Amino acid sequence: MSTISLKIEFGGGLELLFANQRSYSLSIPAIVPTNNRTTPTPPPTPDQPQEPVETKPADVTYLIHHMRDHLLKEREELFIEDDTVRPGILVLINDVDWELEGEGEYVLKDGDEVVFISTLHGG
Amino acid sequence: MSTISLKIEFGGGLELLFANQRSYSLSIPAIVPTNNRTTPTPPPTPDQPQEPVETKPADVTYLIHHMRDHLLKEREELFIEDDTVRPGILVLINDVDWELEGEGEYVLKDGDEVVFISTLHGG
Amino acid sequence: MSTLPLEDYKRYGRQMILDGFGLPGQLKLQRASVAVVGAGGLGCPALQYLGAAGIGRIGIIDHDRVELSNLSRQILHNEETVGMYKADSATQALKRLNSHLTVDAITTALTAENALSLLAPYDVILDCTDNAPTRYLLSDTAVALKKPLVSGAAQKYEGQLCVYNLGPDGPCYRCLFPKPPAQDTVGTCEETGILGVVTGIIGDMQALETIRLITGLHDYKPSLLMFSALSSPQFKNFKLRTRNVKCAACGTAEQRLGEIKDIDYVQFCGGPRPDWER
Amino acid sequence: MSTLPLEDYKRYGRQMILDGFGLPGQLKLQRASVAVVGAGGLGCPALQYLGAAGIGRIGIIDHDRVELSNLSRQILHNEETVGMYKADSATQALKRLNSHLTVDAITTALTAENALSLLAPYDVILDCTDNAPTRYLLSDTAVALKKPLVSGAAQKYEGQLCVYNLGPDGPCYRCLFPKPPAQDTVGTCEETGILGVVTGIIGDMQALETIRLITGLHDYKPSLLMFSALSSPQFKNFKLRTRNVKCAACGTAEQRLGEIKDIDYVQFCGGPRPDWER
Ligand SMILES: [Zn+2]
Ligand SMILES: [Zn+2]
Repeated sequence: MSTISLKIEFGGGLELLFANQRSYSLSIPAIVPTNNRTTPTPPPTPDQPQEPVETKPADVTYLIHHMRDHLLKEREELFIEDDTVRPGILVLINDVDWELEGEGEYVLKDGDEVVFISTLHGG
Repeated sequence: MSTISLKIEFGGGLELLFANQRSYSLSIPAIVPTNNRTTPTPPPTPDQPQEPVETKPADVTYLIHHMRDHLLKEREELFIEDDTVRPGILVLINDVDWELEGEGEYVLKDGDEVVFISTLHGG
Repeated sequence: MSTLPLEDYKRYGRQMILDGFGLPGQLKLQRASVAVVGAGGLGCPALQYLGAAGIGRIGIIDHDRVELSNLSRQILHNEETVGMYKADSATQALKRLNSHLTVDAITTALTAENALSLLAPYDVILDCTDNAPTRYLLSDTAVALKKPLVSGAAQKYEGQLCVYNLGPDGPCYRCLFPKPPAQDTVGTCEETGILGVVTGIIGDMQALETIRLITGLHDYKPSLLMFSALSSPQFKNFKLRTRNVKCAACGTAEQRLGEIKDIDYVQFCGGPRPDWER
Repeated sequence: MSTLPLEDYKRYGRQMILDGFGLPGQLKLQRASVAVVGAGGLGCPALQYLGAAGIGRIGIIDHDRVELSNLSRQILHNEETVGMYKADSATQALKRLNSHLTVDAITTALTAENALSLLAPYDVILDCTDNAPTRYLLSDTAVALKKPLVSGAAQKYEGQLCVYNLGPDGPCYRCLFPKPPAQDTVGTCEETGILGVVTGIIGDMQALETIRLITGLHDYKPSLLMFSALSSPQFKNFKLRTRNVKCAACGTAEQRLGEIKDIDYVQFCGGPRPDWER
């Protein structure tokens, strides 16, 4: 199965949700289920025959689900909301605001760097 | 002929030698003469038959000659010395000191960014 | 076109001989007015370089008083001004450096009721505050007044810098952060700590961006600078979206905020916190 | 292990509660000694945050006197200290902020003859000077004393920062720049100008790197930070080579420099310049 290597990074305190580690290197499959399920589908049983799984190229929405399922250590609701990041979080893909790149629908490519930051308030 | 696109940038006052422009995008041939000649060889004449030109993949030494021949606006001796940059100049290839990358022998690839800086003294 | 007093050529000569600055740049600074909201970790360094550069009129808005715990980073205050209003203490420091400055020391708290009138007289607003409600209030006010908001923030080893409401289509704070982050993930400098010099670096960057805006040296491309003292590289620069037409504050759609004076910024940010260190 | 006076817990509390800092970090700062060479555009902001953070002993080496033209960026000096030695003026400002500091104000010029003895008492050396000969002298001295050299430079809209002689194999200034740049391409701040806040940003970064070195928060990876106020991005970080075994100053090969006191640094850098503004 072909995979994509990514670098993700946190700022503004978000790293606290991810074991207080500021950056991760990770691999995700290049083709993923459209429903963003990140764990293998259970094997078919006589009662439940395997349904064909709809797929898509891995995008940022999938990455967010992957992070929730495999990296997030606590307080899921502070990171993800309605299948996307919480509105107080800014996502940047290769140094560009994800809003300019199609947000969750941006199709990831090998070597992409995705940064998730929360705004700081101190002074 | 295949070409390579590069970005070059100057700092620390070196831009003054290059029309006071801090960055340039440029293309150079992927395969270049080993002698770093950056202009076409003159066509053969009956007196001077064309000699076969030895070639190499374009490297940083070639780039330096290209810059001297096509971009440098003044005072060649402040930029180039003994076929390489003057010792007071630091070269950085994709954010890494060129000394770690093979210096002039580093073979350029499409999209590389090469920065030339002179040390600042002010305070 | 007026000129400068002879003494100012000497005082500001090193910046006036810069390409793209010159006498016109110095006159622009002299005629400009800047409001610095918060005279703490970010405000002190920003004020210092704005005052040194010769900004004509500087408003300092802060209703807090200097405490000993401020002195490890709030470098305009000193042991003798402990107990004084920060706005007054900072004014005294600025005047010591540059007696020609016009400084408005404002020691009343910035509120939804007075923000528009307090900030209206200034060309550029610097957000040097330390809490979410004031940050949203300042952003909404800057949008209403159509003024750039040079926003800095710092906590622990980290800092952020962004000019909101930049030019015709730069985003406001709400465009980027329609909802405040959960209180659990943020905390104050008092709770989480701050390395003083990080506020210095971000405050200086705020002064720089302000000077660029006033003198016409800004490229008007909205971007966010992220600083992390212990990372490598320490600085990252991100290209930002343009204004969001659906933004409640600066957008063109109908979901407008209503009048600033009617908004409860503290409730919007999750209610009062046990202790804000301003 | 000694402890801090109770008052210091209050003064330095915001940094002491940081992860990786704590009481041990504060004690390391308190026991450290730092030499800041040059109390000008870079030295002033660096000194300010080093003093605020509670460095135990600070040496300020500068033989120049404060001039009015310094005040647009050298923010520890003020109108009343014009004419005073910069080292004394800066000391006065630091003591105002933090009366517990131990400051050595050294108003003699740093020369090849006295550099080793003047700098030997300090753990870290900051190069906040403004001319090539002194920069080479400081580098050679730091190599001889086996101490890190936190070097800043600023001119026009640009700045550079590098910690030389970092850890066991970080390069020295000569490893990177075996020959000084041609005088024609450099110029002084007086000739080419300087935007004051650029020196603030670089000077603050020097204070930060110094604090990281002393508290053990540095990663010891040699790198060069380049800052350009008008570019986008404004900061670039470059990974540097290790020590050059053939370096005349720090290398292991035979082409050694000889004794520092015998080197004519001014001649090495192309002879005297018409006017150095230190
Ligand atoms: Zn908006
Ligand atoms: Zn060396």
